[in-house]
Amino acid sequence: MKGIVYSNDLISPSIYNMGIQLGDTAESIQAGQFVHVRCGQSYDPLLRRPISVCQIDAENGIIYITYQVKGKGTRWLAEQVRGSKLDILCPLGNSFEAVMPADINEIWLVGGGIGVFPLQLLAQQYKDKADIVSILGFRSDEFKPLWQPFEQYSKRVIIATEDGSYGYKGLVTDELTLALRAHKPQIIAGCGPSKMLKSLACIAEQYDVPCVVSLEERMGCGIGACLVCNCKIKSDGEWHYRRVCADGPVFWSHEVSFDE
Amino acid sequence: MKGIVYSNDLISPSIYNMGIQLGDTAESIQAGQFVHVRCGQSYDPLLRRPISVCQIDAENGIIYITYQVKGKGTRWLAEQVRGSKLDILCPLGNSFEAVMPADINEIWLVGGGIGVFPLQLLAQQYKDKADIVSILGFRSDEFKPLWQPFEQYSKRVIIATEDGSYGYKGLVTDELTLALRAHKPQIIAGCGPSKMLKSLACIAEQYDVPCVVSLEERMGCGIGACLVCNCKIKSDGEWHYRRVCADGPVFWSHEVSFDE
Amino acid sequence: MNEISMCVDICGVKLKNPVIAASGTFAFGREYSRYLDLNRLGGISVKGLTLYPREGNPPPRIAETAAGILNSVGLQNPGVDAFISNELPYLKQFDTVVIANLAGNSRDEYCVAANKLDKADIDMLELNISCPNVKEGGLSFGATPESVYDITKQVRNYCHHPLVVKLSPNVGSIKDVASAAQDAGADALSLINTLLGMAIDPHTRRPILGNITGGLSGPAIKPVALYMVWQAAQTVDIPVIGMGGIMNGNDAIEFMLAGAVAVQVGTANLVEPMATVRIIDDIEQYMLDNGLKTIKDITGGLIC
Amino acid sequence: MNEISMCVDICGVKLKNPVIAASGTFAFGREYSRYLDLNRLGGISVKGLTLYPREGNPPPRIAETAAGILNSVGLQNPGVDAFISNELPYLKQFDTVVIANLAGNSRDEYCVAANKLDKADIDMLELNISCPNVKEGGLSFGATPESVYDITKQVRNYCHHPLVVKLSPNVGSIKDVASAAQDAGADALSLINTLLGMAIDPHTRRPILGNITGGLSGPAIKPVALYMVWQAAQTVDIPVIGMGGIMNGNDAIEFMLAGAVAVQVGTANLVEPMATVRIIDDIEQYMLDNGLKTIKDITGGLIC
Ligand SMILES: Cc1cc2nc3c(=O)[nH]c(=O)nc-3n(C[C@H](O)[C@H](O)[C@H](O)COP(=O)(O)OP(=O)(O)OC[C@H]3O[C@@H](n4cnc5c(N)ncnc54)[C@H](O)[C@@H]3O)c2cc1C
Ligand SMILES: Cc1cc2nc3c(=O)[nH]c(=O)nc-3n(C[C@H](O)[C@H](O)[C@H](O)COP(=O)(O)OP(=O)(O)OC[C@H]3O[C@@H](n4cnc5c(N)ncnc54)[C@H](O)[C@@H]3O)c2cc1C
Ligand SMILES: Cc1cc2nc3c(=O)[nH]c(=O)nc-3n(C[C@H](O)[C@H](O)[C@H](O)COP(=O)(O)O)c2cc1C
Ligand SMILES: Cc1cc2nc3c(=O)[nH]c(=O)nc-3n(C[C@H](O)[C@H](O)[C@H](O)COP(=O)(O)O)c2cc1C
Ligand code: FES
Ligand code: FES
Repeated sequence: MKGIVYSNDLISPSIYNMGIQLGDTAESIQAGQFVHVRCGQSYDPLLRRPISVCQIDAENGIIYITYQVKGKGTRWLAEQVRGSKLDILCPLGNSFEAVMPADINEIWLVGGGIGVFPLQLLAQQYKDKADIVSILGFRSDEFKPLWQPFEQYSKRVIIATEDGSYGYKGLVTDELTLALRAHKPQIIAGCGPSKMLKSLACIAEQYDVPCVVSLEERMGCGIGACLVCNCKIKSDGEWHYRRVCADGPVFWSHEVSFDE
Repeated sequence: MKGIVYSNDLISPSIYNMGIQLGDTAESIQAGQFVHVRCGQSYDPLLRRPISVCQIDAENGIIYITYQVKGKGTRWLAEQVRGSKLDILCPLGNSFEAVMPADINEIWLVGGGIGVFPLQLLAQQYKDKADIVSILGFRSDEFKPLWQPFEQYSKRVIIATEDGSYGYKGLVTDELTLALRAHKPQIIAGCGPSKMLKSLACIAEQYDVPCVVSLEERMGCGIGACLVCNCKIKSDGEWHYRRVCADGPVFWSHEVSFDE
Repeated sequence: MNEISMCVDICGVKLKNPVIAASGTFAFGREYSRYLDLNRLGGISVKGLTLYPREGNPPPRIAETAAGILNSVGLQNPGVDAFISNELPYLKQFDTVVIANLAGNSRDEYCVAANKLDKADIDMLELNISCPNVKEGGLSFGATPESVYDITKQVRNYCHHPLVVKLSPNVGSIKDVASAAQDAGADALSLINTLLGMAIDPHTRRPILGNITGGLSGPAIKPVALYMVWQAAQTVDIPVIGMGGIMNGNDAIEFMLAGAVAVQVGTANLVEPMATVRIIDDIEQYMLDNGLKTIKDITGGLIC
Repeated sequence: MNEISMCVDICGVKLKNPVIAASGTFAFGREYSRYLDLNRLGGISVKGLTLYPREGNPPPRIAETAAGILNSVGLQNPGVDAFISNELPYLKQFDTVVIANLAGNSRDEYCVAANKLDKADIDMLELNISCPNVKEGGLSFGATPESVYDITKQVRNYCHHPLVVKLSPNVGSIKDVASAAQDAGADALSLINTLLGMAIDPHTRRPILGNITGGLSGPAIKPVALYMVWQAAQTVDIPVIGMGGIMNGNDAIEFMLAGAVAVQVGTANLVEPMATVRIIDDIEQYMLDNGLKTIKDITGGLIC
């Protein structure tokens, strides 16, 4: 599918927000789903890059992604300007909605760093159905533009920064634990570095709160065919490799084996 | 060396003219010399691309190249805009001046297709020293913007087009033969497809006019070290492989072995 | 009036065109059916099958390299039985040639599985003796002419379908292993499987792949693959199916000029799900542009 | 206060840093002296030398492939005598290690040339038994453990300089050829030379290279090279010099983590004449960033 770049702005050091015109497809996308973007026509980089959709402007058929420039692919993305054409596969992945029960009216969003983007769309899409509390952790207040979008959708936003430059000093999981002592939400949705997700899964189990997480893994096809993106998922006491791109990226946290 | 794109204009179907700011280096470049341009930072394309310098604006430190879009490298070049940075090695090659005798006051320039560009700079640099006649061949009059620059530097411009849409219908070498019957110039300088250069060499020998040609060969380093750009050069009855990038690209036509 | 025929015949099996989806990159076709009409393909070589289901290797299983990818999937697959009961009926709905790609850990395993597939409604068996991603067996069967001869001969006994032997590039002489496979009764050859490779993260000082090493595929390996296909085609009399880095029609044509009767497309599917169909169209256009009537006008047409 | 030492010692020869310009891409250094200070290099491996001058193969001699190049230079060189009289004195002006890369068509040719070089003021001899671009000899000496053992043993007799054997990747088992070279008396190994490959122009139906086939180098082959260096370093006790697609400091570090004591940089020089110096600076920066004091803290440091 072709997408047309609508905007591409540096919002924080090395982090860009890009609007992409996708027409009618835009409104069909669910939080947790991602786009798989070809970065140029060269064979270097060769593979597409998976990026979560973080915001949708359904009326204008525009989706937004926020991405950090890390290597060749994202560097290419950052060079695109309004009007540039993108080769996109979308929407891919299962979405939070596909995993969570239907009757959700209270969600806590727990995210870390550049893992907050799928949660941003979840907040946008559930803001009228559910009470949302966003508990987000960042390295420092440089990342303010990443949590600001959560403010309009959330009943409450709790920010933790590692250097204490904003909000609470410490880890997002510490803030989560504190909050859970006071109240247990209907469900937690998490996304972030795998170390964070591992503690999140622990804490959720400890407090007995259902918890879904969105995983990241290096991908090939992104559509479920090449089996390179697999992660260990337990069910009925056994584990199997499941495809993050097609069976996920969203799984119940207690089913994920974070061991490797 | 870094160059900065000053202009990049489509002047004829799939042919672009690019101005590159090079500062003081610009005026040191001699006709026949070329720039070796890295096309992007990706490893695909990997090698630099050799392109002749066709015009110099010494006052403003700008060189001009004219190139046809053929593959990955030139496609990348065509995408660059004013202000884009180029990674360039320059000037490379020996130049016409290095091969021709010092006392030239009459040159005929014989060029075909996209091989006319080194001759354009030769015309510019010799216009005050020598009488210049330009005998140029093209597929059709679509290529008019390629011969127009010769008009201001030449006493006479003879154009042949294969389809007869402009000037004489036929090959440039036919026009050359006709002209030679009337007058033999001091020297001929040629550049173009190797088939054309081969006939040119024959004709020059037949009419006993000294003739220098600028060759093209696929290149690696461009600076004389990797020995991939070699062509057969005869001297004293023996041939040796010589480097087009460093020993050439300009050679005496009777020394070149066009057989392969 | 289109008088072009893209049909090819590989040991009696008719393919409507010479483009086959390569094993391991196309699963069992289901995922791609959303992006293209499977009826358009010359054939599909399914994900490598083993006698028993396999979970495969620990993640990460992919590393991008310059113009290539390393994969270390390690033959994750549901096993031959599940393939026959769950996947094959799905594939048989389509008018395309179904090639079962078979791998194993031991001679016995290969033979038992081949025997099961022999009774199944597949069109061809592709003997994968070149998978670099499994500890025991796999690659070692494909490493020397002797071992290639031996395993081919064994499996031949159980296989009445046309038998394609898929060669490994990780050998000293591709001519010798190609001859060995032919001598042992292969009906056709396919090559190349992936080149052994690895990638390291200089910051963590660890291999990028969970399995440390993996198999290199994609445009990076095309020159090596083309050379090997050219060598093999000059050596054997049986048909050769070429692959390795084919991304577009020109790439496919290069392999056919070097002697391949058909090609497989692997990594390109991961980059662009429609790659196979685009390549078919490209080849047709090439034939039109060059006034060619059949694929035979291309195969082996290298001038040198 | 910079306490970093980038020195490496390869069988008694001290290199000021582990970056060596690879044979065939750096000629005899002259052309690069305009772009960089040759004194900065750990070493220079000169263009492959033969007993007699050679003109090399017909053009075209280079084809660009995805993230790689094929070359078929075919050992164009002025011969050992001309090297010793014209090029070596030039190189000896610089404070860098000079490695003579030696190729040949026959055992005798190798031995006579080695004997000449033995008396010359070179620092090391690199035995090139892996050039894919010459008809007779070249590659065939490097193809099997037996032939590697034999030629190494022969040349060893005539060579009192440290002897580096440069291995070909076009083999069945790199471990076996690495062992063979060590057993025959090699002081060090260097690898990899180029992979055999080819490229075809679909429009003319002809090979792009005048020699039909060529040797593949550049980023495309890095994963294969890294794997082979890792394998070789695990197999032998002598130092291993790694190369194949090194374009930047991180690439060099990958090879050293895999077990290389030093690296060679080839194709990168063609893309960027200053590549070697940039890589030296990158490695130094990596050491600073990671608090490493010597190259020994990198070599073999892969965690897996
Ligand atoms: C489902 C999913 C959603 C994601 N959403 C976002 C997002 O919204 N914003 C964002 O900034 N990043 C996101 N990522 C991570 C993003 O895909 C990587 O940062 C990006 O691929 C890096 O590419 P590169 O070319 O810049 O880096 P390189 O290091 O050059 O990439 C090399 C290879 O590794 C892969 N890779 C590298 N890092 C990662 C990673 N963390 N996860 C998966 N593959 C990786 C690349 O895809 C590529 O194949 C997501 C990843 C997944 C799997
Ligand atoms: C000394 C010299 C001067 C030149 N001057 C000009 C000029 O002024 N204007 C112009 O349009 N072209 C010129 N060329 C040709 C130009 O270099 C090629 O058209 C260009 O390299 C093609 O690159 P590509 O990426 O578009 O094509 P691709 O086909 O993708 O190139 C693949 C590889 O082949 C090489 N290659 C392809 N065609 C040629 C060719 N004709 N000559 C040499 N190498 C080639 C490329 O450099 C590259 O390494 C010159 C060539 C040489 C050697
Ligand atoms: C992710 C992946 C999985 C693969 N799995 C198999 C397999 O199961 N069986 C097999 O014979 N080849 C397998 N291969 C190899 C391909 O079929 C093909 O031989 C190789 O990738 C070269 O072709 P390409 O460059 O077009 O990908 C796999 C390749 C990839 C990239
Ligand atoms: C143009 C060219 C010429 C080469 N000539 C030689 C040679 O004469 N002797 C040799 O041992 N290796 C030669 N090589 C191989 C390189 O030294 C090196 O082993 C190989 O290119 C892999 O490294 P790279 O990817 O960094 O280039 C040559 C390589 C290239 C590209
Ligand atoms: S990326 Fe191919 S199956 Fe997930
Ligand atoms: S291109 Fe390297 S010597 Fe001419």
